[in-house]
Amino acid sequence: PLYYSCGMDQHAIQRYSRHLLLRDFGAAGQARLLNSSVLIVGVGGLGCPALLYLAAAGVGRLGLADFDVVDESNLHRQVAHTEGRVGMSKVLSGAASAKLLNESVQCDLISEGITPSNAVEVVSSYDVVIDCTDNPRVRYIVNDACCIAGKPLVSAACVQMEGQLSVYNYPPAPTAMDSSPVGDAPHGCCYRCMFPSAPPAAGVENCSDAGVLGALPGVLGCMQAVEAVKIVAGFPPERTFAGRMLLYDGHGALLRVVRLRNPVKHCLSCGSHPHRTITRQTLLSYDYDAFCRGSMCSARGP
Amino acid sequence: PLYYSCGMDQHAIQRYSRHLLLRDFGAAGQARLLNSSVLIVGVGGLGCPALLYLAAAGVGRLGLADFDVVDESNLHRQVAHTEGRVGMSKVLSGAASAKLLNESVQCDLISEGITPSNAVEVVSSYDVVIDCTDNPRVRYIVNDACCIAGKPLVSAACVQMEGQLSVYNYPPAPTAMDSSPVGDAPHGCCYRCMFPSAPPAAGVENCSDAGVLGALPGVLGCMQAVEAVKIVAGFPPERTFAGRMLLYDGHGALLRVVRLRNPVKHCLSCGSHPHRTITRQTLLSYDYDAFCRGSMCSARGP
Amino acid sequence: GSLEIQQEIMVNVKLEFGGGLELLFDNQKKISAEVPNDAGNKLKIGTLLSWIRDNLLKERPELFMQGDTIRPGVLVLINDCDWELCDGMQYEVEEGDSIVFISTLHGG
Amino acid sequence: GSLEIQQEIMVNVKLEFGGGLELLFDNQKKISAEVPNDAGNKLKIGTLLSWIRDNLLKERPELFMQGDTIRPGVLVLINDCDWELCDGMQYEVEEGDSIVFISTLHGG
Ligand SMILES: [Zn+2]
Ligand SMILES: [Zn+2]
Repeated sequence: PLYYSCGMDQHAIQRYSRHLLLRDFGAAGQARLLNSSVLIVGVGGLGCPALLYLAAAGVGRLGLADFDVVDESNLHRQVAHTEGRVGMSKVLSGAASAKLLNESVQCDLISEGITPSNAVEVVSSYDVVIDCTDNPRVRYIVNDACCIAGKPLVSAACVQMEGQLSVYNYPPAPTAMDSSPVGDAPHGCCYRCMFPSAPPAAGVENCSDAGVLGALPGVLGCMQAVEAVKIVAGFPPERTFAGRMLLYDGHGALLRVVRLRNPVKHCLSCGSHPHRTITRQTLLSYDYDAFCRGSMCSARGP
Repeated sequence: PLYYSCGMDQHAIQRYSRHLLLRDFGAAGQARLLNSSVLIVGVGGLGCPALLYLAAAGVGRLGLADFDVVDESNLHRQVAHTEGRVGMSKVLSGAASAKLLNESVQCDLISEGITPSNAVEVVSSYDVVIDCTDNPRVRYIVNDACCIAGKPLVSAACVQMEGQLSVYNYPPAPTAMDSSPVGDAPHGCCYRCMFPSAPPAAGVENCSDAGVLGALPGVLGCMQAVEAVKIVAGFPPERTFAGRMLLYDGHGALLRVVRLRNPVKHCLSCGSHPHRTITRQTLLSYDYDAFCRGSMCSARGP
Repeated sequence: GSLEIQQEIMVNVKLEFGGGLELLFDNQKKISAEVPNDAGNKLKIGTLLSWIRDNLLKERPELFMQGDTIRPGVLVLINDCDWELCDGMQYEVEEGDSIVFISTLHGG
Repeated sequence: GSLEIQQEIMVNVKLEFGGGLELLFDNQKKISAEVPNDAGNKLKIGTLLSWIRDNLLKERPELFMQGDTIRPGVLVLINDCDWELCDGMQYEVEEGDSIVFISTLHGG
């Protein structure tokens, strides 16, 4: 059959058989997945399910970025960690769980998390980025690095019993290295197109303050894995959540998908020249603290 | 604070703090959860995420029913198992993962799976049942036992890149032991109300034949856990998927929630006297094989 | 004398197929259809089912209909409601209705 | 002589609040509102925002509006579309519109 030609051995063919059987995925999709790399920023409520499913599915290289250690209060939802690993770094614990599922997945551990200093370099070495952070400041940094490096960003968030998910920058805005005029080709809107100003501190709740129903980030994190797998397998933007957002209200068992705006020409991250001021050269000097002043963005995420 | 009175020690308060903080859940919801019991039928693509999140959330007693052993082809999606456990019984492997997350969760292992012989007895000893099977024949058995025992049923299924989820028999139809006339009180429709006849063999695809995108059952299984937690915490039917069904098309990133029918008066499982012929006394002699003849229901689920 | 003709009007409906049923329709998940109907009469959904079978279905009609009605295991949704809430086979199709046929799934 | 009066009509809208914004509205997630408007003029969504703040909002108006517009981090959806696709603050509200205000979440 076709898939012998994709270089999978008998073992891999057996292991991934349920993907190989899949219409619109098959051996070509699995081959792309095996050769792909995905960065997961935040190995918490969203990152845990995302990493388990991406490792199980056979993604070639998985980047795990988180500066935090496993806390007892994480265990009610962060199912890639265990009671025995309380106090261990989350990236180590996450990688250990990934390896138990699939020894062949390579894990890169970015134990300082994503910062302005490493964002562009780290993001550049992956095909797709998944934002699983609990911290608006890092959300802007990750978004800006994705726009600079030309990477699709699968973003989700949840608090209490609500969740939201979208795919940003897909297709990616032209990057500075491209010969095409910056920002003029059709591309997907970015996180900063949607939210050009940081929210006020009091308007933002996170899981440590407001709680979260444990299985809810499970739903969202798994859906982030679905979208990431589709993107590396070559599904076009219109078949993903690009340009749309899922709103999940777990309290009322309500789901709706809404249409988002077109990319904003004067966006600092993905807009046209001369509006795009956050570039490979300037990201490090962009004042994320000032941008987030008076908002909770400057808080350290749990 | 309030939750000290619910008998949680400092350890539990820390561990479940993100649930205790949650509006509309809090200490009372967590106390119910800690004292609740949930049966998971099928420890595969749907059952794995459901069991991980229910164990993490602190459900008191978790029943795991599956006759199967871990196969290599399961590992691309069944994330409660590991490479090292290929060949181990799925209920043992699932319980081992649950224990690593939360030592305090009691696991009952029903290693023969659910059959007409044990269905009513097993189902009767849980508060909520989650249908994670891959086999229409067992889906009918589980549904019928839930109607007999008066238990809500959180049902999901997925194949390829599509998933469906609903909550059946919530509120439960009056059981034969109740003094109220059978089937006359308002209750939620059951699986057999929706599907009074078994589908033809050729109309049914399962994951072994048609494949499944690995992270997709993750989304559905986590959402089953959300619904089960809400039910044991006392959320009313109108806040769950009772009477409604989620349709998730992962291929197109489409989600819709649709309204289902009212309970059917002449339903064999939940209808009024004398239509309700599948009872505690008769379930064992009900001919599920004849009912499913010519359909794939008789096939052994993977 | 005047020639009596049966006047036909067209009813526009948005059809969707899912849960694998789309495979019977050349893998089309959405079809906008103009369905002919006798002027003055309402279009019964039973008539629509037969019209779909005879005009849109590409293969294995037994996986779409059984006798005059839908086959077991297919959910019919009229404007996002189970057709049993709308009189089932007696429902009279309205211009612009969304009608979804979705095969129930059994995998896990 | 005739007394000239400014005639008022009412515009019905379905409002929804989510992502925590419902807490500013007495924990109501859905409110059906009749919004007064001058006959002959269209109801601008900017006017609606102020009317909501003055008539429905129970606390902390700075978490709903900033100056004359919505505060940063709140998504406004008109019939399930980002209001930026519908002229944003210039949008003219239609009878029966669904207007959703949802605060973006940041937790993970
Ligand atoms: Zn942008
Ligand atoms: Zn029934």
